Amino acid sequence: MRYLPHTQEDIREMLAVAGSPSLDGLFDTIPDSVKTKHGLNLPEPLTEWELNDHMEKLASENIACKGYTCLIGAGSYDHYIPAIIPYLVSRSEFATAYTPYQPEVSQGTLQGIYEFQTMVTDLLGMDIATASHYDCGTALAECALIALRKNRKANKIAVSDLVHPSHRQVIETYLKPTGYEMVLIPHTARGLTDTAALEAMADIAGVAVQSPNFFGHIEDLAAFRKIADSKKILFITSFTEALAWGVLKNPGSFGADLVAGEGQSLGIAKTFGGPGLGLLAGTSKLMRDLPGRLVGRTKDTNGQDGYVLTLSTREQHIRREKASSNICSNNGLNAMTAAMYLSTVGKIGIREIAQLNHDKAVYLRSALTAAGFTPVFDSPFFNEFVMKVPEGFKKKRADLIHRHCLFAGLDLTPFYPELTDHYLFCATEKISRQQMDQLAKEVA
Amino acid sequence: MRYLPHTQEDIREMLAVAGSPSLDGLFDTIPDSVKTKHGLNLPEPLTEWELNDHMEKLASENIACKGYTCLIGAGSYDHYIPAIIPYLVSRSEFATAYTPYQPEVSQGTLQGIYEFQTMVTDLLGMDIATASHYDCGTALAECALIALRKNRKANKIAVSDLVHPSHRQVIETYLKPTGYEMVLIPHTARGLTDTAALEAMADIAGVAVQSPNFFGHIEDLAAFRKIADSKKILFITSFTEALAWGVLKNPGSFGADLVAGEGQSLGIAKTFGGPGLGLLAGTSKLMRDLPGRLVGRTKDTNGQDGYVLTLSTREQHIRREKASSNICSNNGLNAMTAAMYLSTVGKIGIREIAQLNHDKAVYLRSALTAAGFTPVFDSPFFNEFVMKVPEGFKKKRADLIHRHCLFAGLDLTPFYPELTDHYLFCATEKISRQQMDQLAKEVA
Amino acid sequence: MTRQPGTKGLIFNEPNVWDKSREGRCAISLPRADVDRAPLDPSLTGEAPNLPQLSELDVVRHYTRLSQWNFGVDSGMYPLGSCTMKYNPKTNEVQAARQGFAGAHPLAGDEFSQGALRLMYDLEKYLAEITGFAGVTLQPAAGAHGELAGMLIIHAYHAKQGKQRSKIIIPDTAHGTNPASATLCGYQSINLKSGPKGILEPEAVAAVMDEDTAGIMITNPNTLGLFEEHIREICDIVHAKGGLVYGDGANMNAIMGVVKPGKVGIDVLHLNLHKTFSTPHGGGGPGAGPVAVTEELIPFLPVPRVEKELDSFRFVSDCPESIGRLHTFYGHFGVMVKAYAYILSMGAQGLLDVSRLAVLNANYIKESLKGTLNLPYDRPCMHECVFNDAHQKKHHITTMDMAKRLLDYGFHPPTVYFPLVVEGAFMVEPTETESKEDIDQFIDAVKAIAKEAQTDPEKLTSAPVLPKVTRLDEVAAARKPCLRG
Amino acid sequence: MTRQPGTKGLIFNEPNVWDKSREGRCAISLPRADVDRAPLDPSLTGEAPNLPQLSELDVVRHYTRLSQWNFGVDSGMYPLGSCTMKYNPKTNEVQAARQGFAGAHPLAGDEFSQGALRLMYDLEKYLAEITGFAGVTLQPAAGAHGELAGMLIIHAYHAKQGKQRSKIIIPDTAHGTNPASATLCGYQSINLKSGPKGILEPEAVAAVMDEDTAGIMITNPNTLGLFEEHIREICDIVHAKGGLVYGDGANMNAIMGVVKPGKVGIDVLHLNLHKTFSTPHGGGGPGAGPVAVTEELIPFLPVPRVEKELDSFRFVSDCPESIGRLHTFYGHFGVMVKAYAYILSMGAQGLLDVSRLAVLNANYIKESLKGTLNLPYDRPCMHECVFNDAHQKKHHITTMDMAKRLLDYGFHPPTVYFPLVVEGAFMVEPTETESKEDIDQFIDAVKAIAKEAQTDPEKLTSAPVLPKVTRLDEVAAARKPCLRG
Ligand SMILES: Cc1ncc(COP(=O)(O)O)c(C=O)c1O
Ligand SMILES: Cc1ncc(COP(=O)(O)O)c(C=O)c1O
Repeated sequence: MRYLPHTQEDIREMLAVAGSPSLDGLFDTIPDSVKTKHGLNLPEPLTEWELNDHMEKLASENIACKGYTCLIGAGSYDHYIPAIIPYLVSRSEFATAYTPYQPEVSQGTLQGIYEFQTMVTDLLGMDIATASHYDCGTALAECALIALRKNRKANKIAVSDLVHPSHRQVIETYLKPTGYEMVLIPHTARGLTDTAALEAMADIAGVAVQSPNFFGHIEDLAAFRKIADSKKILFITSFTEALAWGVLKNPGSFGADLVAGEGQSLGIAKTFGGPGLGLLAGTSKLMRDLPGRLVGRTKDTNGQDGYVLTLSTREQHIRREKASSNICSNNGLNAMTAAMYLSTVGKIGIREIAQLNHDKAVYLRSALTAAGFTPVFDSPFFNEFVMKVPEGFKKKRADLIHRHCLFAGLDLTPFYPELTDHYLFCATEKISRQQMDQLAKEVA
Repeated sequence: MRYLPHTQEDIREMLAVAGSPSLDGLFDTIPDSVKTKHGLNLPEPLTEWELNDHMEKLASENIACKGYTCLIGAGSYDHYIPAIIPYLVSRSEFATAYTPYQPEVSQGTLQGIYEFQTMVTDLLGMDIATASHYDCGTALAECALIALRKNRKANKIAVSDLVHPSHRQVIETYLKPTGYEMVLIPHTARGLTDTAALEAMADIAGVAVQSPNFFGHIEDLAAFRKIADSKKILFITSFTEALAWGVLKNPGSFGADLVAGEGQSLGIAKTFGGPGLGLLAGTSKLMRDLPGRLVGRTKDTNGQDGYVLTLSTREQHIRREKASSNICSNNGLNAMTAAMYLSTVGKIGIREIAQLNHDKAVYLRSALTAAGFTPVFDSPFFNEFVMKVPEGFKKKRADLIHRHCLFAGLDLTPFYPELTDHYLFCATEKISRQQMDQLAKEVA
Repeated sequence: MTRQPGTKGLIFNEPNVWDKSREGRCAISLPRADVDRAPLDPSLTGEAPNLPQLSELDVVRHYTRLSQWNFGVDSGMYPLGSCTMKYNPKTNEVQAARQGFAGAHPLAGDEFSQGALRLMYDLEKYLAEITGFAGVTLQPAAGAHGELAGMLIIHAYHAKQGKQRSKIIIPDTAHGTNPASATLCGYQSINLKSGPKGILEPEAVAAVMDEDTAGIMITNPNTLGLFEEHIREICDIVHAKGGLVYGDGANMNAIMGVVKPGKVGIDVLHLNLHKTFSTPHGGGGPGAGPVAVTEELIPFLPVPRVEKELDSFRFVSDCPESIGRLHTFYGHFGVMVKAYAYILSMGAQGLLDVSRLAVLNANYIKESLKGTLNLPYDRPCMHECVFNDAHQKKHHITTMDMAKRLLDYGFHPPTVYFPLVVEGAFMVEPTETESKEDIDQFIDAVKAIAKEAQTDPEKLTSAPVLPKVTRLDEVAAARKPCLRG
Repeated sequence: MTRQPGTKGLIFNEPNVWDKSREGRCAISLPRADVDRAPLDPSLTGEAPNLPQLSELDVVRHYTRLSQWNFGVDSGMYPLGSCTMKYNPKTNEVQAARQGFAGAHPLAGDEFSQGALRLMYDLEKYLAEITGFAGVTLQPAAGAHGELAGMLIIHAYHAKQGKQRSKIIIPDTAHGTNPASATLCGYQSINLKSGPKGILEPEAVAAVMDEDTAGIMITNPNTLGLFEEHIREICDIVHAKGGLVYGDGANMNAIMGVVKPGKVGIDVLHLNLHKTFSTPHGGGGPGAGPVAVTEELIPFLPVPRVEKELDSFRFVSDCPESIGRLHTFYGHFGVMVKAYAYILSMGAQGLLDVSRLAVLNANYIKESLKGTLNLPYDRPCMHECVFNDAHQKKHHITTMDMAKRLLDYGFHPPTVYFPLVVEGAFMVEPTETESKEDIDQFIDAVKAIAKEAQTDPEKLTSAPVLPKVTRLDEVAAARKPCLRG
């Protein structure tokens, strides 16, 4: 096999040195009772060429291969990715390196991630960003745990029911064994998290609100900060569409204590939902409570600038059972990708692309309204919005998929059973006016 | 535009230093009468995203995008290319470098090409291989010129009429202004170059024979060497299918003086015919007559091994009008690609793949014979062969293209008018038995 | 001694990306605006984030230069113990990049995602076969995430038994993520010393295992590279007391086709696709940490599960006993594609050969170097072997000094100071994809360094000299953290 | 002075690829044999070529390490005069790699190659518009090949006039390929001195131009980076004597949208797509050298030609006056795709800006360095400027010393000792894609080196010290050529 360099002669010579009569002999320390009698039952190995055919066949069983039009967001967004990014990130010096335990030969990764941390803090207006987390859901769960751990008196965390449904499920999974509890904050008729309901809640350790929320609406984060202050609890915000911060006031400006976000929009392909990029940021006060790796700047013995993994006394490999989290590998290469994306769009590009997303969403919303859809909520949104669809839309939607490979929104019923016939639509910079007009015509 | 880094401020500052009031002012030395009055009339610039759509549309107007089955060779062959090769050759240190004029920072290119030269000499059994030429046709023309220049008495070059028709045309183009002449050697009923006809030819400076020839047949090169000796002329061989040398006796073993070949089969995509890879090899005796770059091994001031471009006194940038050729840029990156391919297949792989090509060709030939095709010639072949097709094949062939995207052979009439209803077929390692059986069924 | 790979070359200084920024530059091709501007209410909008403004070439040059400061598996031997830094096949990247996979939206619907679902379903099957378990989830995003999943399953299991337990046994050789993951489930870690042979002794386990102990976390082969020979007895002891056995499968590369953990008493096991199954580590991930379980524990696996009906596949979420959801969508699908491609490329015999040759390489190194470096546990090892700096102490040379000096020789150092049970551990895992010549070169390098430790210790204490930077001040970095520019 | 880019780093020694070979290894995935072996007659078969036997990782590591010894445009500024080393956009590579292009067989037939034909047809149109000519061929495989095509056309033109001519005028500033190409057509090169201003003087041309002279080869802007201001008069003089004017368009990057060579009297012009039109040079090619001609010369263009009928395209070969075929198929189509993508990305204004900024960068460098280095022709330049080492001579420092020292500063040196009219030429072409900061850094570097030349000449004569190897013995290489391992 081409990945295995050993020639018969190599094996003979090496066995002699290793002091084993045979390859099987190398496993003599393993009791026979423990060894498997009947090897592995797997498909015949494929050649590189058979593999290509097989994989292309599989890939072609996904609609995506047809280059479809995606008006679905809900945590995974369809944005342009510049050609330079896949090229640069696939350079093996980045892709085939391990976590930078040996900083002298990892400065590329380390400076890159340091720059990532910096650009993320700029994007979010926060003091500190970690070197990445798995995804927004797991990052948000970690934030909830921080809030709960820091608050000796309360054991509940209040979470908006307009936080991404999957993220709420992940929080539940993380909390289940801990005795902590998640309480849901309902939403108002305007599709915003109900501040009054939160006000009324007692002994909670923190509050988590997503903005733009799952309906795409921009929450009044200032109000939540106020309530959090009055309750002396941590204020956590999350988001699934990182590009929103190209135009919206960032979480830091509202005084968020912790921010969990999804960075997939920043140059990372949708890839059926993962790997994405968990963004996790906090205030300096919480520095030592943050989970996962942090890259810091320092000097070498010649006084030259350099970068290292730092504050590892928070981490499992030092603190073991007392660590702030169990995370070890994170989503480093996707963090590097996001850094490349942010450097590529820059201050001008991110603003323009963010605005374009909003422009298209506004256009699509009015086009659909004109086509007989009902705009359900009147709250400001970024690039997603909810519409009540007219009779027979379900069928038209199926047609659109088969005829134009166009996915017209996401049915909200599975997520909010009360919202039958409500769909969540998303428009990004990739959708053309003509596509939107055509859609409106077809569904009218 | 994202490729142009200049900010307005940069331009202002730089103009001040340059001493020009404006960008237009930079062109004041150009007489107005020479300047164009009405700029350029070109399409509106496309964004990266519009370009992607536009290019995919163009690409999709080529049958190739459908992943077609190609039973055509004739100088461009359909072989497997390992995934590592496009990755490695696209590394910018290779791709974005110029010709290695500064050896200290070009050792990657230089050692790589030195290894290419070495592996090509191994493949062909020759003393010296150049750093590459444009393609086989131009390399062959250069070989013809060498033979003619070295022979004061004769001004004709004898060329087999089974040398690739395009290559013969290129030779003609190169000879036209020189007063030299190309005389064709006819072929026998067995589809081989007619040695007797060559024997009979007078005052020729050299003879060029392709093997495997355009019909795919393996020529008796020893016979031509003998005749060349008797006439004291240079013996040139050429080939279009480099993989043949994985199994066939190489040109050097027959005493060829010069070899011109096409290296496209060595890991290079067909790319509508170019860029391919011109291979050019010769005996040590002819070293100083060879056209183009050569890489040689030497030492640096610390006695360390290193590589440089050498023997440049043959070349245009030193010898100018007295140079052995006018070639400057060659097909370097494709030479690097071929080196990677040869290192990947290795001694075992090239033999096995070459044999597979032959096995499949033999299978296809008998399958077609069984289907009513007539094998016209009985000479040994490598992976191409000629068949006389039955009634109505033309139409069936067109059907196969439209229904299965299968190209069943190449009509020889345009190249050899006497060979109506004769097709040249090619089978490579990529054709499966099942595909060949199906073809045979459909055309029976 | 053959010529060592390390040498000096021209690379490039490169400032922080924002230092190259100039007002007005933009490296992205801005999409055409084909609809009217729809300004947001000013009360909602903020300043544009202060991102660097560059040209496309600036960006390309910046990251090209940064990459050249890095060491990857493609650059040289990377014998990082416990990390299985094997060759990452390029064809895997080609497969994962296919539009049908990379472009797939997670909520397109089962009907339109059959290729992805089929791949996940089959990959679960293959991993179940390789590990000898009944069920597998691919959802965990990394090894530690897989451990958490496993702990949650064990926790849910005990909850279902009606009585939760408070403790879990963790050997001193365990990876730090093990106790950290246990803590996340509220379990108190009971530290268990391994025996003189470097493996667990059943008596020791019996001594601490009780009805209030949820179970044990065992890494097998353990982080000393030794096979836990008493695994069966240990499992029996734990089971007898109603506990479950968690297996850390990060070291599965040693025993594919030889031992099926699911058949020897282990109840839950996680794998690292970014180790055993050749997916690139990416300088810190993303990886994937699938979890395999026994029949009895399948109901607890996270949702959604992939199920097959006739020849079509769907996600199923109504699993009342499930621990719930661990990832926003289905885990790191892009990583799964690569592992799937690897398994199909290797086949059964290929994976067996992988383990045999990984173990051969490790034992060859162990035997070749045990005269040079101290070998605390001198026994046949599996895929890695752990030395330490005992012999070098007298020259005031530490494992770290030797590691840094290896950089000058052109090798990535082994894992150092782990596992904790070996003081000054020097943990070498060559993996099966390193050739004998490269390994011999590595052995020569270590021997040369050991000699330098006696004759020329300065060379080690001042190492490395070849990389772009010399040793970095990690203390200062932690004392006054500078985490952003 | 800002910090210079050049620094030292860890890279790797790597032997020749065959030194890593071990009997029995094979790095390719061998296709399955699904038909019977059909052995060839032993009299026809030979030994398998003795190619290296490696694993896939061996191959990947070998070429990864080699690549790290190289300097490309992505690594740093590459101001190689006359070579237009501008940024090579990555999107161009994506376009050329599309299956529909990369997989296309040249003999699939026009009907099945419409996309490729349309692209070639439109690219010809765009290049004709940019150069101001009536017709274009894309077939020449490189600049020199384009020159040959042009010379053949001129030769065919005179043949058609009934009287062939024997000479061609070539200025002393011309690139070596010019006279070499002329020789291939049997023309004797008449060397023409450029005037004191570094450009051609009409009188000088008139003095040598006669009825036996086929024409003149002019590079405009010339290789001194100066625009041939008298181009019109010169063309008139040549035409008056029945000659034709060949234009070497390798320097077209200076004048796009400013001057259309076809409109000022030039009859034939070649372009270098791998210079002006951003296709990568690949360490020596492949490039492409399209040739543009006047209406009158179109019949002589090489075959096949691409023609349009209604909205479909076809190759046409029955052109009785054509010089014939120059390439086995249609030239370097893959390179054409990239140039086409570049032109569509830039548009008319973009290409004009390219030339303006390329000229701005060159003049900025010229003015900034003319105090430091001797500037033989102190006049406004186009896209490049040519200094020499006159000021450094007194310190026994040559242009080569300065060039090598630049490597230690992290810059690729300019073109040296060309053009020949300037002794010790130091020819700087920054191109438009270099930013002011990078150019300022380069200027600082040259100034620092000029200072070193006075204070510390050793630093220059022993340069470079940072790259993997120091200066190489080219004399020995040529005296005892070792051209294979
Ligand atoms: C033995 C062991 N267990 C668990 C882990 C954690 O895996 P991950 O880094 O993917 O979370 C590692 C990784 O180093 C390991 O070596
Ligand atoms: C002025 C000039 N003419 C012609 C050429 C030859 O071009 P090519 O190397 O593509 O053959 C060059 C290349 O350096 C050049 O600079």
